[in-house]
Amino acid sequence: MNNRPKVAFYWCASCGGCEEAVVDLAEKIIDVVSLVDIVFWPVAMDYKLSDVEALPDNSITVSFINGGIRLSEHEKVVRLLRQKSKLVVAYGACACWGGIPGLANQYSREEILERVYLTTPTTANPEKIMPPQDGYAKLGDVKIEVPTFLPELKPLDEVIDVDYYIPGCPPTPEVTWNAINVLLSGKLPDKGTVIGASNRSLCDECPLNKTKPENVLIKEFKRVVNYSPRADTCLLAQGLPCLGPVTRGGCGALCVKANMPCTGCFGPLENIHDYGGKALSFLASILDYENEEEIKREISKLPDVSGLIYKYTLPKSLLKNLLRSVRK
Amino acid sequence: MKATPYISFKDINREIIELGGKGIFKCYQCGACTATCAIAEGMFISFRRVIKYSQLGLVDKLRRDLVPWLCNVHGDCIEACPRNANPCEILASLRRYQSVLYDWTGISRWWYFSTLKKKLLAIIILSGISILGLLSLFSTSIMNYLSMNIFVNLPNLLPIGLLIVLLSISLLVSNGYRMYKFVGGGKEYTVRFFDALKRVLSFWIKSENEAMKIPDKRIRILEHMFILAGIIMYIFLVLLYLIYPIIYSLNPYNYVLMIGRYIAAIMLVVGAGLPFVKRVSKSQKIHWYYKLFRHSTDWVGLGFVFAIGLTGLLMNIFNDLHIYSLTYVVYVIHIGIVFPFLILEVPFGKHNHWLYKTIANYVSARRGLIRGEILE
Amino acid sequence: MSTNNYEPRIVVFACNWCSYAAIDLAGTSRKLYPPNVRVIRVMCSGRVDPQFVLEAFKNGADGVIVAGCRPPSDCHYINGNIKALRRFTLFKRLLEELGIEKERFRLEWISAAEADKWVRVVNEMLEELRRLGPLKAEAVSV
Amino acid sequence: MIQEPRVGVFICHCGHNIAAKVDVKQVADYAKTLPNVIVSHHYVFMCSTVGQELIREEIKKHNLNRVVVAACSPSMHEPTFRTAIESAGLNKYLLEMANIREHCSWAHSDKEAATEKAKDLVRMAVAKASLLEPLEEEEFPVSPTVLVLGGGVAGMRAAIDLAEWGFNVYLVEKNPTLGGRAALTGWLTNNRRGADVVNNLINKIVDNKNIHVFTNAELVEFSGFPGNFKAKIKVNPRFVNEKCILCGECEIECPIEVSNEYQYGLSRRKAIFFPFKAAYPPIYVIDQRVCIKCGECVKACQYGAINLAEQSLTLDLNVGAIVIATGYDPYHPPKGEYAYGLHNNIITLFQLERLLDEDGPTQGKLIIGGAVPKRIAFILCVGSRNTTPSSKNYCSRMCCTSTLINAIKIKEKYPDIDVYVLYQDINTYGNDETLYEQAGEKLVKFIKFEKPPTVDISPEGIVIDVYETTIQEEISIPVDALVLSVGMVPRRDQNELIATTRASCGEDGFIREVHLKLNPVEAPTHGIFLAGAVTGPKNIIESIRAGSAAASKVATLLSEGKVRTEPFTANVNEERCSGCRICVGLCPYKAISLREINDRMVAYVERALCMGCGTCSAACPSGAMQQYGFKDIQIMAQVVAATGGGIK
Amino acid sequence: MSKPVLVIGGGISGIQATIDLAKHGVEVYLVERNPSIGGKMAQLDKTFPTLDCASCILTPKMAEVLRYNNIKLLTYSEVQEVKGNVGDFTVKILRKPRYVDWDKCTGCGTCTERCPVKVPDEYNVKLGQRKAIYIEYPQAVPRKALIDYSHCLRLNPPPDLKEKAKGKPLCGACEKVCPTKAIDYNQQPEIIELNVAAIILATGLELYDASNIPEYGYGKYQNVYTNLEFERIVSSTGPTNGNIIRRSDGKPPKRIAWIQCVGSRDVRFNHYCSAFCCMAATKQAILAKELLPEVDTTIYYMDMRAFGKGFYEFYKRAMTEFGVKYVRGKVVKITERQDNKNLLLFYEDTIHSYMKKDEFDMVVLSVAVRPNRITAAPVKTDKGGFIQIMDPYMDTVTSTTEGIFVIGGAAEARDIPDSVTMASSAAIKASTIAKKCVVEQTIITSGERA
Repeated sequence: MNNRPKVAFYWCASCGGCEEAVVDLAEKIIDVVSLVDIVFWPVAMDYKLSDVEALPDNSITVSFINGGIRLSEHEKVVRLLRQKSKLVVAYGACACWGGIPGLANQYSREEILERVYLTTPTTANPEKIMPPQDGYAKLGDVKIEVPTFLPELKPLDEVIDVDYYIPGCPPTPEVTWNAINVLLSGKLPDKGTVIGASNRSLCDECPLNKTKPENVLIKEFKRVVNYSPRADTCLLAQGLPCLGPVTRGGCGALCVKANMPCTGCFGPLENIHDYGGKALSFLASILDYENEEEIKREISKLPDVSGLIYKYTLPKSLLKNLLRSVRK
Repeated sequence: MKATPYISFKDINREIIELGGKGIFKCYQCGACTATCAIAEGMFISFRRVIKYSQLGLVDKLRRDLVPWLCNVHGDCIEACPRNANPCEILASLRRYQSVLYDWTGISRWWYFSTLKKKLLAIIILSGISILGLLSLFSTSIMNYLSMNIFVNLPNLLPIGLLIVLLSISLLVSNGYRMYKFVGGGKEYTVRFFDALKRVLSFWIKSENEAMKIPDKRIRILEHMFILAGIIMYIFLVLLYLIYPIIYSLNPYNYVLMIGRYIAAIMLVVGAGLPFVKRVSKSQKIHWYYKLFRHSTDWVGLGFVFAIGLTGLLMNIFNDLHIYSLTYVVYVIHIGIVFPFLILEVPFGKHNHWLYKTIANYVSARRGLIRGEILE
Repeated sequence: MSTNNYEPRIVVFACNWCSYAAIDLAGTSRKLYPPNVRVIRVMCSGRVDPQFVLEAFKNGADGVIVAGCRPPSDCHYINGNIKALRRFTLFKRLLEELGIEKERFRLEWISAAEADKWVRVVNEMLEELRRLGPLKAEAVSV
Repeated sequence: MIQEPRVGVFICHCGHNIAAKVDVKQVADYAKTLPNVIVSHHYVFMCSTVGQELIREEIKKHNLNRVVVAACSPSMHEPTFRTAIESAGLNKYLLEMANIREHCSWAHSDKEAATEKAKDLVRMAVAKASLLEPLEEEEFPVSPTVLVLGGGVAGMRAAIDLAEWGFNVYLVEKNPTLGGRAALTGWLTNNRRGADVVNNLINKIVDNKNIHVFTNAELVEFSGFPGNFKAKIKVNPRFVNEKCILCGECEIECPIEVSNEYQYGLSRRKAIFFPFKAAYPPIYVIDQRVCIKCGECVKACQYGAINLAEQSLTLDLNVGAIVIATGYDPYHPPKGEYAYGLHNNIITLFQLERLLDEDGPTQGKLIIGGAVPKRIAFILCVGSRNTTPSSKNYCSRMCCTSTLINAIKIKEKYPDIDVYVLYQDINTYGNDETLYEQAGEKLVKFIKFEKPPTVDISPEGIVIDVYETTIQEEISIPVDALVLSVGMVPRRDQNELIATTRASCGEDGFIREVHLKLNPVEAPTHGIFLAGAVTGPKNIIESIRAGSAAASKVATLLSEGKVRTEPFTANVNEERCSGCRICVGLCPYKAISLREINDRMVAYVERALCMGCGTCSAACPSGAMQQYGFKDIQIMAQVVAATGGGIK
Repeated sequence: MSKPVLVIGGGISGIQATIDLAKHGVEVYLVERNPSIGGKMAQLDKTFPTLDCASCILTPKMAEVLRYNNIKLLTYSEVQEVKGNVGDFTVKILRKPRYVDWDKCTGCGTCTERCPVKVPDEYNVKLGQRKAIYIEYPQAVPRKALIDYSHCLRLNPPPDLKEKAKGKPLCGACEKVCPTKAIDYNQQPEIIELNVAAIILATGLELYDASNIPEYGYGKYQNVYTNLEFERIVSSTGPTNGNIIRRSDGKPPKRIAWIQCVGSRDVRFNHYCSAFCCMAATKQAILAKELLPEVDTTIYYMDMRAFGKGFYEFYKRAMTEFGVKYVRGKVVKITERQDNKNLLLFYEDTIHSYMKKDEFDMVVLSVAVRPNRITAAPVKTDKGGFIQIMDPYMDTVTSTTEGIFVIGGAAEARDIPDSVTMASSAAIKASTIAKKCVVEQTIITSGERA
């Protein structure tokens, strides 16, 4: 076996975007491939779990795991990878804070299954067939092991010990590249830091930052669906709920460049205890009204407040033990 | 109930002040006078409230109130009053004002508001009338008696004398009846007649005994006792003399009666004389009670008693010394004093308090104002 | 009516100039109220960051009160209370969406003289919290 | 970084106050078990010299670097304990107080629960104390000028004392003349007249050059911090200048006639008028609310003193402190209360004072409803002591005294008038008791009521029905004139004052002072002082005295020439700030601006302007802005300790 | 250096004036007759209407007095003589001997434990006891011990012991045990002369002697107290450390009465009203209710004078919340029942107009107040001894002599808020004069830092 560092990739409750993000490295992927020896990459290579089990412990230099833990199988695999690899990196928003799938934690498991298999308009399931929850499906008389649906989606670091985090939905190629360089540079930053991205908020690198007026105060919340923002001034100043100020920089303001307000996929900065709480605080503060009725009227224009401010970080919210998924 | 009609004319205040109640406006209603008073300790009454009536000029309340007559002039309240309003004097002035109110004839009003000179003038006139009347009616017989140097009852003096006594008493009783009506006698009675009498007597005896324990009060009570006893004996002796004159010469009664006559006279002289002297003298030793303001009617009241006593005494002395001419002269003067005493003093002057005090005590006793615990 | 000896815990963020002074006044005038409240003093209700309220709920608080000076002109810092009004009106919307009973969070204007209002608010909230029962989040150690 | 915290906990019994309901010993023992706590004590009076000495010794003995004092409210003794630990060499902001008196022992009856709460409060204080950092106060030079708001006796006295001490004083009065309510007061104790008292003070002001008087002027804007306040004064036009020699020609010509508020409506005045004899400045004034600018007065004035086109002007002053002496309003009984307003012989005490004053509408003669009344009654406590639905729940302190003064004055001038005073309690306190005695000598009649009297108007005049409690009788008193002795209520325009100066009002509606006894003339906001009846009913002597007291407190603030501000300002972690500018728009004091640091725009806090409210740090999206003394981690620690989470 | 100001009297108004002057940057001498400053307020437990504890207000101010180095404290000293006029007063101050060197004494109190002599102590109004060598009270400022000459066996041995000892000095227990050897038996009184710009008289008030009114039986009946005595009984630092017990049998009373206007508003004693005793009695009734919930409290008054800020609500609260009963009527006489030493109060209940006798276990007399003593300063006083104010309507604090100010109880009976306000108003006037004196001439100062 060659002595190149072994790398593993795995995806749990993920949309696959992070897997593509690795590929997105385009020509750089070749340098990467030449440097490392990918031992496990289910989406791209036909490795079997047994291959990983065969590896000695801590033999994988770094495993990049993306996606939140939703199924019992995810849990099993990530625990295995933890056992087998020296460094585990939570790759992408879902692994770091639960991501968009994490929003499901507002609902209990029964509500989700019922919604998905029964009540969605396009579903016709008169016999109400539901996926078995006892871990085994019957195909004729053969029992097949089927992963169970966990009560809530957990971010990676609530299941296994995670060394580094790479933010982004998905992480941009530069971020991934920076992260890989940091990992391979030998000088590893202390455990738990977010690598590859900036340690200041998005506004720092956002081209529209300097177009902000003297006082950032908005008269109404606008929504992308019914307002096409001007490209020359800061989207937040125009009233769109852009979460740039509270989100970590490093993505090069891709969304804003595409005239879309930032939704916070790079997650909170270092000493923020609750991303949603902070986002809510700054968004509400700049609403330029004095009495409660007007404030309520403006706020009613936001259809889904929790979705807006906790789009990627609901499972990491301080209220995580109080969400319906847990309480019911 | 609707507010009682209230006629506050400032002359009511002026009148009460003139009668000696200059402290009524100093009072700030603290109740110290009632609290220290032995009488108030025994009865459910308030002196403070009646002072307030006088301050506000509530005439109908003053007319109806019997509290001023229950005061036995112990004088404790004078020391207790934080504003030196001298409640004792105020109550004295209210007694004077009430007797003016009770009197239907209006003579009381004149009597209380006239100056001392006018009063003396009236007395002299009356005594002059009585002497002239006496001499003219009985001029001849007096000369005879003078000559026969025996002290004999003038036969037809009795009817006139009785007539005058009756007149004086009827005037007094009429005002007394008006007081009884004003005070609402007969109404709100809760205690039976005999119980009331028993209560009044035992309460009086108890409170007076209490007062007797204090030296300077004892003197004043004794003085008043002397006058009271003197007058009662005097009346008894006169009536006896008028009704059954012989007794005076019957042995052994005549000695008893002679001694009685002397005692009565001396009692009147001493009882009225002592306070009179004390009030007049300027020396510091005299107890402050005698230094209090005294209305002209008080001086006259005391003067009458003293004069009657003195003339009575001299009469007896001269009679027993058988200097009959002097006896008769003094006798005529004596009658000259008794006549205005009966006509003016008894019904209208200070001495009407015999009747008014008794009525007041009786009514309040009947109303159960005397406290039970006092009587055990 | 509620679980037997369950004692709800209320965390209060009180602004120094008005609400804290009102709570002091409740003390000086001996207005007794149940001891379930724990008061944290901040210079202005505008200083209260929604994260603090979330932290309080996470650590087992059954109810949270943010108390400030009465708008429009009581605030010692001109409009600190208005900022609090904006933040916590949006915050109430968030609690509603996450299924946390709205009685568990109150934003109250209590001026320095309104000791009675303070006592009333505490008693009202306690009664509601006793009805609702605990917030089902065991206190998590840091 | 914060050095290793060594916390000392000191618990106060406060005599009974805390020890009665909180087991201080148990709390002290519990405190020892808390992390970072090195030593914990309890003593009967921590705020006494002995208590403070104990703290100093323990700091030196165990070289403590944090102190927690569990005692009364920080508003009472935080300054005391700060100076105590400072004198032991510790930075005075490394102190955290736990309020176990007002918030605990005084508010809860059950001792066991109160002790538990006290423990929690101590745990919270220790949690925050462990994260406290040493802070330095900022020193600023002080401007030696003082703004005195309100030209009544209190304001004038404060201005005189301040000027004599050496300050430059701006005396701003809303009305066209100095003197305030005292000038309209008639007779006072030992036979003084309100107008004379005001006159003496005015003379002192006139010949003191450091006092600049602005009448017809009001404060419109007020900002800044103690020692460096910015005040914007709007001086409304007087339309008459110094050339006026008070000849009064203009007044004759003026067609507009309105009720004269300087005689409380007893007489009328023209649009152009001179308030009263002793008014200062001695110049006529045009009441712009009613003047129709017809120009008759201009024609009538040979001295060219009237200029109808005069504009209002505004002044921007930089003052070190402000003394609010805006006084009070007399209670105005609503129509029908004691039949007020239904019969013109029913007047208020203030109107009676005008009648008895020689400057008054009737030159001192007691003419009410056209004649000298034969019988006049005073009803006390009108508007006070909850006697009527719209009255206040306090005693207005001065109405008894001035009622008796006027009753005696009436009896002196008109001996045969019957004077009745209907009262609940005659509050002639202190040496004024002699008034009650004199009233007695002057044959004034006192009628005590518990249930307020009823006044009804009958054809033959005013009849007062009252249940006299000391004689337990319902009596009715027919009178020719009735005086309602009205009390003092907060000024109608007090809300504007509160809006501009950030003062706050107490339960009785008057402006609230810090503490009735600790400092009765200072407002909770530093640099703002309160003199006279603005903080509550006072008589003229007490108002004058409060004026001097306020002057003294101003001198204690400004005498050193510099002032230290509280260090709880916001500060930016420039490394983390992304220049997102959210904070700039939120700061009410415009204390935040952006500045360039190695080609990045980063927020900057101007410490002099920052008043320390913390709004910006709560909104700062990247957590870069933190408020000294109230950092996120410090408050979070308190939250955790408060909920029993974390350290049990 | 500006010329100093002299404040005579270390009560709450004297202390407040001193602190204000110090903050004005003026040098201040504070002379106090007792060993410690604090005055009457130090003896109070709580103050109305906020029921703050008195020492919570007073002790921090006393501590502040020690902190300014331009304040020179001269306690246990009396002003002998005052001469001169405004801007240039020469004052002679007699520093009474303490027989303890106050620089060495640390106030540790070991000497007080050893001293054999027990004496009724003035701080607790003779209800408690102190030793011959004593510290006035725990929170005293300066917290120093001193020997009471008249009772010390060593300094002034009683005749019988004296010849028994035949010239040998007696006792000396305190000297043996003092850790810092601070005892100095032959300390002599010293006269200090000061030249000051202005003088502030804050000599304060004292209680009128209630035994002058024999009807109340103060001094004769055991369970009759003055309001200051009751305050000490209620205070947690008092002789009975806070539990209310009767002097006769040591048991808590079931019924307590307060009698107002004892010696006040009375032409026979003092014409004036003492201003604060109505509210002080209400406060004490509330304190009694707090300490003994089921005690029955009644206040006999004539006019309930609740005139100050927050007073009327306090009075109403006492009535409604604490159930304090108020009876309008002046108690005129008290007699003592022999069996249970209870007291019978004779009064007329003026609301029902008849005389009553109520029985109480304990009676507190709200005694009138008189000025503390006749001042040595050349000022006119009224017949009651109060220092007259030149013109109350001009500057309200100047006495009849210019440059001499009078504040607090020395001018008129008044409560603490008014005294504190008056103290500040005198401070500004005094410091104005002091500042003007800088130019004129240099000054000689002496007296050490306490």
